[in-house]
Amino acid sequence: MDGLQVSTAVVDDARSVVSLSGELDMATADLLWAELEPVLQPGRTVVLDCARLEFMDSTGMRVLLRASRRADEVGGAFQMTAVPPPVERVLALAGVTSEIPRG
Amino acid sequence: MDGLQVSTAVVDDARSVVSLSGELDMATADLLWAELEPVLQPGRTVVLDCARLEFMDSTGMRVLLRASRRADEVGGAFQMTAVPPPVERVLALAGVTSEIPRG
Amino acid sequence: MAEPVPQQMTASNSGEATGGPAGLAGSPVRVIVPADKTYVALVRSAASHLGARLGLTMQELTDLRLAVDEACGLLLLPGEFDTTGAELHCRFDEYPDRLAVTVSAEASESAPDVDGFGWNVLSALVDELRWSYQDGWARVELVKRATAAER
Amino acid sequence: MAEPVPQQMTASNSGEATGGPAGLAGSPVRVIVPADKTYVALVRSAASHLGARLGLTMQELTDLRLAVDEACGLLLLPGEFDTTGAELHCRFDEYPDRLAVTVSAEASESAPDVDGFGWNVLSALVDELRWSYQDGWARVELVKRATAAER
Ligand SMILES: Nc1ncnc2c1ncn2[C@@H]1O[C@H](COP(=O)(O)OP(=O)(O)O)[C@@H](O)[C@H]1O
Ligand SMILES: Nc1ncnc2c1ncn2[C@@H]1O[C@H](COP(=O)(O)OP(=O)(O)O)[C@@H](O)[C@H]1O
Repeated sequence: MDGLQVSTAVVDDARSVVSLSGELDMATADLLWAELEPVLQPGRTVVLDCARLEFMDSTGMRVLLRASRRADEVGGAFQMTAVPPPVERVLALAGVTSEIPRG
Repeated sequence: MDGLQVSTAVVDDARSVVSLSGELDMATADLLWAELEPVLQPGRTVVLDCARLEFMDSTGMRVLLRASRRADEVGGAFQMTAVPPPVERVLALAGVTSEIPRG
Repeated sequence: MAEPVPQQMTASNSGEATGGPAGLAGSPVRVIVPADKTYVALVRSAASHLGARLGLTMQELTDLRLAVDEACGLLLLPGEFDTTGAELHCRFDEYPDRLAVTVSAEASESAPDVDGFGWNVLSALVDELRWSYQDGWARVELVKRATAAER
Repeated sequence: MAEPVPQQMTASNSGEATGGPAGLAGSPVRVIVPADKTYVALVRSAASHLGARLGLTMQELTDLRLAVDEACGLLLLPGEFDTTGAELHCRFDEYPDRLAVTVSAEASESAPDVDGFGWNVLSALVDELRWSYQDGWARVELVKRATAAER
């Protein structure tokens, strides 16, 4: 129950869904980046399914911002979906709610 | 999520169902006895529904044994039902599995 | 192992002093873990238990967990306090209406990044917040109040 | 606050010594709570986190939680050690293949009831178990091994 589980599904040429469950914190943020980085490609939309994400801190949030920036840079897209209230709250408290589009 | 929730339903003149959820440990055992003692009456069967009992220690178990003894003394009955494996394990380790009938 | 009383206080978003006259705490709860990010989940969990004792609402408990996590981050993450000690010391003082949490570690002279996301998120979550560095110990102190304290 | 090294050992159901040469632990995890039954849930939760780190199976984690609970009971319940101190000290030493747990408190000269359910359940759950009383401190030490240690 501790820790973060990440599973990546390639839907088609233009779309991947990365699903999280567990806790995205300072101990697991690097793991998420290691999973996201390879799929953030030109022309590809990466959707982060947060439905089962139970906890996120500012370190985890920074990975999302970095993913969003990388997607912009390479000409891809990064979106979040099914964002639970505690995760929305971190984005709001950090003032970055609008920086990551919702899919 | 900490602690024990106890709810008692009087099914009819002869039968009560006491349902547990949470943790029956040294901090919550007295609470359970306070709920069980008044319903352990002559001619009454008390069924303890353990389906949502997540933890039990030897202090909790002692309350079950006391309830069983009291029921015998007064001419009632005390039974357990839906006993989860971790709870069965405590009864087995203490060697008292057969002392409380299953309903 | 000696943790000095903090004196240098650089941030506080509430007027009332930590551990003031309003209510005596019993023995504190102390959780001491290796100064390593992978132990912060354990510290969050301890905070949840104590928040539940205080009668915090679900929202307040969620905020407390996050606040304690961010406080630990100020001692464990690059760009924050420069922790040199092998241990992270967490102290929880329970009062009838609030929980006071102190997270500390041996460190070289340094300060947290009070312009960073960590400090800013943390500030928004708690009723009092301060950091200090003294005699080789870095510390972050926060207070979380129960709006509808049951005990 | 000084916790003496235990010497009087009256029970051990395994030949190997606690904290022996097999594997070095880093800093221990310490959890210090008021000597009160309502804090044992917090201690169980800390034990679960550390058991999960060790790669214990679900069954082993369940057993560890129960073992740590029963060990606390030997210091907190009537008919067991006669604890006089206000604090319960829990120390967890992590090794690659096992977790060693010591629970202690200041106490008057006394012993746990080794014929009681608590001690007997505890004995069946752990790989090593001993109690000691020395210099005003009562303590229970146990070791839980991982059968399929992942780390
Ligand atoms: N609202 C609550 N009421 C009672 N206990 C709670 C509440 N919230 C959390 N707790 C207790 O604090 C524990 C720690 O919570 P949490 O940190 O979510 O678990 P974990 O140990 O998985 O990190 C919970 O599992 C529960 O025992
Ligand atoms: N099998 C497991 N794998 C990873 N983490 C676990 C496992 N079992 C327990 N944990 C962690 O230890 C925590 C404490 O567990 P538990 O004591 O059941 O929760 P609580 O805090 O409600 O008492 C869990 O909430 C979880 O974070």
